[in-house]
Amino acid sequence: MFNYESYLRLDKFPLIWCSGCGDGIVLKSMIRAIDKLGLSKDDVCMVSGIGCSSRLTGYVDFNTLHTTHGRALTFATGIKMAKPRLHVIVVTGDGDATAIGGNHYIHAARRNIDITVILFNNFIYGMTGGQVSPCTPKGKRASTAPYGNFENAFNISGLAQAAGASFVARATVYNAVQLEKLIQRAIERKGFSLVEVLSPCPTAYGRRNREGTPVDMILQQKETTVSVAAAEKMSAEELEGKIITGVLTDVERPECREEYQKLIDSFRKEG
Amino acid sequence: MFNYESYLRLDKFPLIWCSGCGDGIVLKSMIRAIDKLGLSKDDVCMVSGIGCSSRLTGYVDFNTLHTTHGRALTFATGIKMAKPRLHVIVVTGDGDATAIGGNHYIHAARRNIDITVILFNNFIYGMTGGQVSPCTPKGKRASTAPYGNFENAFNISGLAQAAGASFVARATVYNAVQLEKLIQRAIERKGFSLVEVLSPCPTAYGRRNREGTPVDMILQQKETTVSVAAAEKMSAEELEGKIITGVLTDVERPECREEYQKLIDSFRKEG
Amino acid sequence: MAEEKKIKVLTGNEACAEGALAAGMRFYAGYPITPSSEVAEVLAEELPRLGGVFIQMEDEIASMGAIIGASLAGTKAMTATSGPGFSLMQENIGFAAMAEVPCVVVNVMRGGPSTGLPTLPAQADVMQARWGTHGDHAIIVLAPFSVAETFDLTVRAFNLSEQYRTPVILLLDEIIGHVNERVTIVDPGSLEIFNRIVPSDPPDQYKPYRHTESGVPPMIAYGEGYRFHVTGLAHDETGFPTNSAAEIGRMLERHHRKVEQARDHIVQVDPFMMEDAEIGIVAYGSTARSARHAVRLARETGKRVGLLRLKTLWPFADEEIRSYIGQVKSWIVPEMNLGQMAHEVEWALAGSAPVTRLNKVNGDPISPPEIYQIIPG
Amino acid sequence: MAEEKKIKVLTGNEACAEGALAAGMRFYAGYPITPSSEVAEVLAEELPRLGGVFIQMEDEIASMGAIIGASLAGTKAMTATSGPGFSLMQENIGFAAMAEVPCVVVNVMRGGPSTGLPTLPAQADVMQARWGTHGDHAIIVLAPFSVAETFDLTVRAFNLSEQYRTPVILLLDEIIGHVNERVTIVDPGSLEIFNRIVPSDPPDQYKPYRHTESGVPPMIAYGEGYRFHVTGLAHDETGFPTNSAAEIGRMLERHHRKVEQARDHIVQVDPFMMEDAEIGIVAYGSTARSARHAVRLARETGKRVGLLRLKTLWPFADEEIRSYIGQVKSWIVPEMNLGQMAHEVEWALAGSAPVTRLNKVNGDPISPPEIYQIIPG
Amino acid sequence: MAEETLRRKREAEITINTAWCKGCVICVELCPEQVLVMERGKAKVAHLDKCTVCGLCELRCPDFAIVVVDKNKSPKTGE
Amino acid sequence: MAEETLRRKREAEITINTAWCKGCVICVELCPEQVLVMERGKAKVAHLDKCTVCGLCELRCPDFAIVVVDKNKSPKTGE
Amino acid sequence: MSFRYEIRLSGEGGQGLVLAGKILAEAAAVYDDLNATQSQSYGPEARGGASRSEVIISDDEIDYPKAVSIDLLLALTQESCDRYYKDLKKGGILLVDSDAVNRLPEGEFRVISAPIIGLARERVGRALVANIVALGFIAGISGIVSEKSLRSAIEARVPKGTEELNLTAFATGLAEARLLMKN
Amino acid sequence: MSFRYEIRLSGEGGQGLVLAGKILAEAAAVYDDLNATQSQSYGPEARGGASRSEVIISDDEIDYPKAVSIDLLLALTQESCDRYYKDLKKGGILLVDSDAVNRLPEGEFRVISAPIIGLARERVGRALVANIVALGFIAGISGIVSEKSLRSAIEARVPKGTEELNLTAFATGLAEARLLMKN
Ligand SMILES: Cc1ncc(C[n+]2csc(CCOP(=O)(O)OP(=O)(O)O)c2C)c(N)n1
Ligand SMILES: Cc1ncc(C[n+]2csc(CCOP(=O)(O)OP(=O)(O)O)c2C)c(N)n1
Ligand code: SF4
Ligand code: SF4
Ligand code: SF4
Ligand code: SF4
Repeated sequence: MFNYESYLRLDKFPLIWCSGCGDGIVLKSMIRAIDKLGLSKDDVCMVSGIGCSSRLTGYVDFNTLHTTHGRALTFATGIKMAKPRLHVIVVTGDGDATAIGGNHYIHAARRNIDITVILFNNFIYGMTGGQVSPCTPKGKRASTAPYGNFENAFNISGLAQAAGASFVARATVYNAVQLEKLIQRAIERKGFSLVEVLSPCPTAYGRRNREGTPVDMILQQKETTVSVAAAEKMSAEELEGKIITGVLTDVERPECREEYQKLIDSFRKEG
Repeated sequence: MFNYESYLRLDKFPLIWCSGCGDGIVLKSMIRAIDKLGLSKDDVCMVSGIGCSSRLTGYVDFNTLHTTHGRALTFATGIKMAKPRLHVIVVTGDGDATAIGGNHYIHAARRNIDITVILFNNFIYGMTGGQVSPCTPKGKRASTAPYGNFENAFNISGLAQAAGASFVARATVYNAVQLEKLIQRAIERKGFSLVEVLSPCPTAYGRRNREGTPVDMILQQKETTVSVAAAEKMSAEELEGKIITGVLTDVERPECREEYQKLIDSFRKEG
Repeated sequence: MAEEKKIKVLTGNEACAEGALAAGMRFYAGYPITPSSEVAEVLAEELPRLGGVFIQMEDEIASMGAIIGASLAGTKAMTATSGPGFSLMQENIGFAAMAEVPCVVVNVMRGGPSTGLPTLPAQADVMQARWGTHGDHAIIVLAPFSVAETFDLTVRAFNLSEQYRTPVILLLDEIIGHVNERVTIVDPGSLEIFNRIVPSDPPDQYKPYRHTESGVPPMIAYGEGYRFHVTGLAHDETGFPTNSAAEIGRMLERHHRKVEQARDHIVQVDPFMMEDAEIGIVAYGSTARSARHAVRLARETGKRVGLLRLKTLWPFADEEIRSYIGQVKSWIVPEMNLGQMAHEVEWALAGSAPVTRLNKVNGDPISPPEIYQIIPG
Repeated sequence: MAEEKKIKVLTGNEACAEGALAAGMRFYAGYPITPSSEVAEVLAEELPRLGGVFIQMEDEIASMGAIIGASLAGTKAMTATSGPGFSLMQENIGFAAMAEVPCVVVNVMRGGPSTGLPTLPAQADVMQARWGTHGDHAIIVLAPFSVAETFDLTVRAFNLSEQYRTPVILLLDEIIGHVNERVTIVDPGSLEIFNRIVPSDPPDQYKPYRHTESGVPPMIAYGEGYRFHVTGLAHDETGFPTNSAAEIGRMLERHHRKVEQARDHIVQVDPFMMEDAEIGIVAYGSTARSARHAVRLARETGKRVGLLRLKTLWPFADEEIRSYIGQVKSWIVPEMNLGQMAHEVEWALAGSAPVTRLNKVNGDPISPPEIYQIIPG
Repeated sequence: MAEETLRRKREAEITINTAWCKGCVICVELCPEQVLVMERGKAKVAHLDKCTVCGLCELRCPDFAIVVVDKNKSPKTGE
Repeated sequence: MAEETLRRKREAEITINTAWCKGCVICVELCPEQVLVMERGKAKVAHLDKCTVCGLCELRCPDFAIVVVDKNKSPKTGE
Repeated sequence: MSFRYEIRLSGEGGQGLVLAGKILAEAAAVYDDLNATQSQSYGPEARGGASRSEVIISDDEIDYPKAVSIDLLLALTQESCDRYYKDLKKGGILLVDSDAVNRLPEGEFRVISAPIIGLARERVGRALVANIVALGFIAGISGIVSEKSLRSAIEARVPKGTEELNLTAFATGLAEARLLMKN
Repeated sequence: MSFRYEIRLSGEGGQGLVLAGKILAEAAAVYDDLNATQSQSYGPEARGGASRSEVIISDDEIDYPKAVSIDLLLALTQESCDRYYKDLKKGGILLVDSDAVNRLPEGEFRVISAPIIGLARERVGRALVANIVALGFIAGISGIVSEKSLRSAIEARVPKGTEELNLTAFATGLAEARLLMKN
């Protein structure tokens, strides 16, 4: 019977995350998805950068790697290229993936390397105490944006799409069931797949921006998001300020390690 | 009367570039565009990274800065933020801008900072002797892709669009007149503006890929490109393998330095 | 000019931000990292009010690039970081050294290597501050030991950087960065502020890398009618790349000379009870506080011990240390690292007196009793 | 095992690639940079044939990350770069040191700082190789002086890296990287190859950072049924982060001990005519060739001079140098930098003999006559 | 199977691990049936009888602190 | 002005800076009127009379080595 | 002879002990013209609150800013009490929250137990200001900083709009302490 | 006594002098069992060809791989001749292309002038193989490497399919040199 515990390093609990942090909800969805897929724990390699979300790798009983800030995808690329039979899953935050790690993010997507990225987007740097992130919406406050963020924010899913990812989806912790399904599909899809999860940070983001309690923040996700299907029927004005959830891209494209294998095999044949 | 020479550091001539290199044609177009705009040489600041194309800054009589590999946009951001009256133009190669410099590229576009980027795309690392670039088309050869490139290539204009650039255009040296006009428009447009110029590298790319003489390579651009207008009338199959030239994006979006000025001004008013 | 004094309680990080503003810094670019983030947070609040620029960049590489750009545009500029970010800045720090661009880089040291001990103190980036970038280069590194001195040395870092056209590194440790302490803020008008020397030549005669006697070429900002070229390639006086071994040698020699011949001005030590000391302690940063305490304790028991505190880490205070040869019979060097400065002290003494190392790298500060215990006699 | 020998003319860069393959390297990630690019170019050709992986990454940071990942996945991995790229790799080199991941980083030194002299030789990254990343860390650095030795030391770099679970830096200079020279390639089967020690414990008892006597914990690859955690944070034996000062101190102490207690195995010098030398030259890399030539010239005129050539730069050969105290009356240290190793030689000698520095940083190699001229007597 | 489940009576067992519970109130507020309450900063079951075993509290508890099982569902045949 | 120009006879002056010319042949091959030839690795004007002052050679010479002027166009009034 | 007075405020993240320490230090340094330092220990990276905040007050230069032999230890949780009481100096004062700390340690120090959090919740109306109530206690017990200075420092450091509330909290603590000290 | 023979091949980028140097070194080292080194000087970064390629041949270990006192200098352009002839040792040989080099320098060395590029173009049919014609000359003039070894090295190093062409080029140079040497 399914239980979370067999996937966890129970002696490391309780989780480091703040009370009401969305990250734990994502973690649970990830475990359910992996369980549904029936992957062997020995064959899963989970790689993270630095940040609150990136601490996840310490809690799961897989092959786990907690790298340097922003670089998880580079380590993951090494692992996947060297040992393609491993299911490589990268856990990263919006700052980790798209601020300092932005280059590796677009390059991994370009290569379409078979790595699943679960990107915890909380619109802020949680771990370091609430500084502005490239995903902080314009006007929102952060410890380094005391008068409101004057910069434009990334559409990070859009960036992955433009860079060449096979699978791109956006989800919320509010809809944790959909989240689990999207993670499952992301892992299944060969190639670079991204699930951008909106994960509330009540401590570093919510408090400063008067977003209310963790519950308020979770429920707010329901209001601010629309599904891809619903969005298709809405006008541009109606979509203003809304975040679209669901599968944004799902295509087959040549995958990096497989393409490389063809090269290796071309010599095997010759020999 | 217009002449190139008043914009050049003639004592640095002849140019370092190989015989038949497209970069000189781009340089000329840039000078014509700047001349048309009537910018004062003292108010133009040209910043480059490292690469053949990036050597351009040594030849032009502006405020010029030849930075580290991939980082031109970061220095340029500092200059623009500190002295917004300067017209900041960044000269960069496909490797410089999108390999090592990819992160700064998407972030400068996201911020929509008022910098004009002239990106010399020759599909290869010229300066270091012909290694594969993130823009090398799949299957093409390079010194580090002796059996043909197994990776997918970037659509670098698409990336800038997805990241939030105001103005994105693609041009060829074949159509040097259009190139000049696009550069002119790019400089005029407030915000991050990109002109991706396809600039043939006969030495490091052409020779290895049997693309013929410099003239062949220039003429080939005519064959492989279609204008935005023409592309709109073509089917997907017809567009297969074609590169679209012309203005891809031209929108007004909040510009970084201006938004910051609003913040400064808000205190001036108070005081 | 009546000195208006104001007493405040600030952390070292806050004092660093205040000191920078007092020195005239009007451009900050950075990327947050514990334990330095408060430097940025204070400046995010203050700079817009003063018409200055605060920008959080996408990473530390970009931050370093941005401050060099801003400095070339004529604005005093700074960034702050900690170990991991400092490692990433090294390439562009080398550019600043090569292109002789004044700027200040603050590294609030935490435990390393790698992610290490993000919230705990260390002093293990001392050698990296000297040698972190590739190629030989001159660099100035200062290390305050109190919040008040953090203010002062931040001002000084800008002054030295402007005076010698070179990046200056300010090394705080987490303790200094985070301790709240009394500071007397003097009227900014009473501070000695050095601004880069601008050229007296007309634009067509300006050489951005002129071989002046001081070794420091006058510097003008971009956009002031002087159109010049700056590159990280080896270059000649005009700033353009050269392959001439003679020109290159001359340039690199000048880079070193401008710092070396000014070393007496740059190097500052603070001797405490050294007049009659037979045992000398060399320390810096927060460890120097423990050392001072230990000296006081030991003096109470009659031991002739003193503290030679380094305010300037690089150039190294070799002459100052050697000036005690004969008098001081043995030295102690306590550091929150594995002996980085002790090695230099040994080098300076060249065997003339023994050096005892006291090293700790587990995130715990070195306490006064730990030092006291190993004071001989 | 009949040794099959093959004579080839190779450059140092080519020999480095060949040596790596001979050592069992099957994963290369890199970013091109002059004067190292040929290492990558050879491997781009060879690795796919051998079923290994060659990947050009988006930058040097990514390259370093990728080789660490590959090594954790069980493959011997390498990258090659030059100064600017080496600066960028520093953060992740520190990760490899902290997480004890074997890997080899080749730096073919060119003139610096910054973009410097991309095609000209230098030896100015010696201190950076030791201190480039933040925090105290142990590191092994080797420097070959010929193409043949480049092959050998590349193999050795992998062996040491596997044996001590640590990143190893191989410092070539542009001359060694680009000179074509005769190499005798031995049958790979006859090479001594060290592979990391795998644990004998069952998975549930495996501690990836066990405090073994040698200081080196056995290491298993990801995906082999041992599920463990690796982090750049300070950690305990199990690999999980800890805040315990005792645990942290123990771990960092072990990191250093594993290299320090093996220093006699790691440190290699090559004495040439040192038996009766009264003047000693300490040199490494291509400069050691000029020095050897100078020694031959000087011996012809009867001067008792010898060369102590360093094959291992770090840990530093202090004991080997000190073993000549009494015999050697004065030392000369010629380097294509401003005296980085000379400083260490002076430290090692602690004033027991004078050291003359011969430094050159203008892109010109130091020629034999330049050394010969300053040999006293 | 869904049919079978429906036919059975749902009898809930809710376990709260107070050592892990951080008192975020998510489970309490998102329970459609108000089964849970807060006590001394931790979640607590107040009205077990009202529980429909919808599992929403468990689904969204970020700290793995709450587990809901349908006691009438045999562990062996469960999903 | 275009009108005026048209009315005038076009008389070309082509200057080749052989120190800068790298002999890429671009100007020679892209000249619609075959005005230019290569000699000893450098471009050379062979048929000046055929030149229509279209400026294409100048436009695409990467090395600023070729300059075409319409001698009948007064420098002052020219564009 | 100069004096050095060491105070450690301990409890859990979110109890505002870092702020309380800063106020204490500021009261001493800015308003009482003494030297003072305040430092804290952090959790992983910068996230979450500190569990420990230390204030050193002296009329001389303060060399070492960390507590080595504590004069006054505030413990708002059992855990912090258990962990830190050993650092108290002989004759020091252990001030604990009487609701949170049930098991009192033994040693050569004086124990003062008071319902600090309870007072904040019930008398002042917000448990959140327990840190300031504690400052009242500390002022009343130790006298190391003057009441007036502490009031000024509180006014200067607490969030705008909460000055009244916090001054009430301070007064509450102070009054209770004085009551206790009389006994 | 051991010998050390220094050859510098100079001209402009694209003339294949690096390849020629490598072939020379390989002929000596692999086939003649001598020690040999080849090195070159580069332009900016790695782009463009080298203008200078140096080969040292010795029966002993070669310490310094750069030329210090040149035995044989090949100059295929006037510029390279002007720049480098001073490095020739007393009694050394200066081999120049007679078409490219008009102004011959004077000094205590022997000058051999021959239409190397012309021979390549006219006799072999491709100016591109002037580098290999030059090798023929060097073999014929210096005798430092054997004809046979050079042939083997050429076959091994030149692009596949061009072996014949290059061997012809070599033979052409060699024959011309022998003719010259006889005079
Ligand atoms: C090179 C480097 N720079 C900066 C940091 C400090 N740092 C750690 S985590 C982090 C940002 C975390 O934000 P995000 O990735 O959004 O994750 P979150 O904590 O919000 O989950 C930063 C800036 C670091 N560890 N390394
Ligand atoms: C940090 C660093 N890494 C690598 C290099 C080497 N390098 C110089 S230019 C270049 C690539 C140039 O390619 P591109 O930007 O496309 O410009 P091009 O030369 O083709 O115009 C590289 C890899 C460097 N100078 N610095
Ligand atoms: S700071 Fe934010 S992201 Fe980090 S654990 Fe707390 S709530 Fe979660
Ligand atoms: S290598 Fe290519 S890009 Fe570089 S100058 Fe030559 S032709 Fe141009
Ligand atoms: S959701 Fe979990 S952590 Fe939150 S109150 Fe309920 S049981 Fe506790
Ligand atoms: S286009 Fe320019 S460089 Fe090329 S041949 Fe003509 S004049 Fe010479």
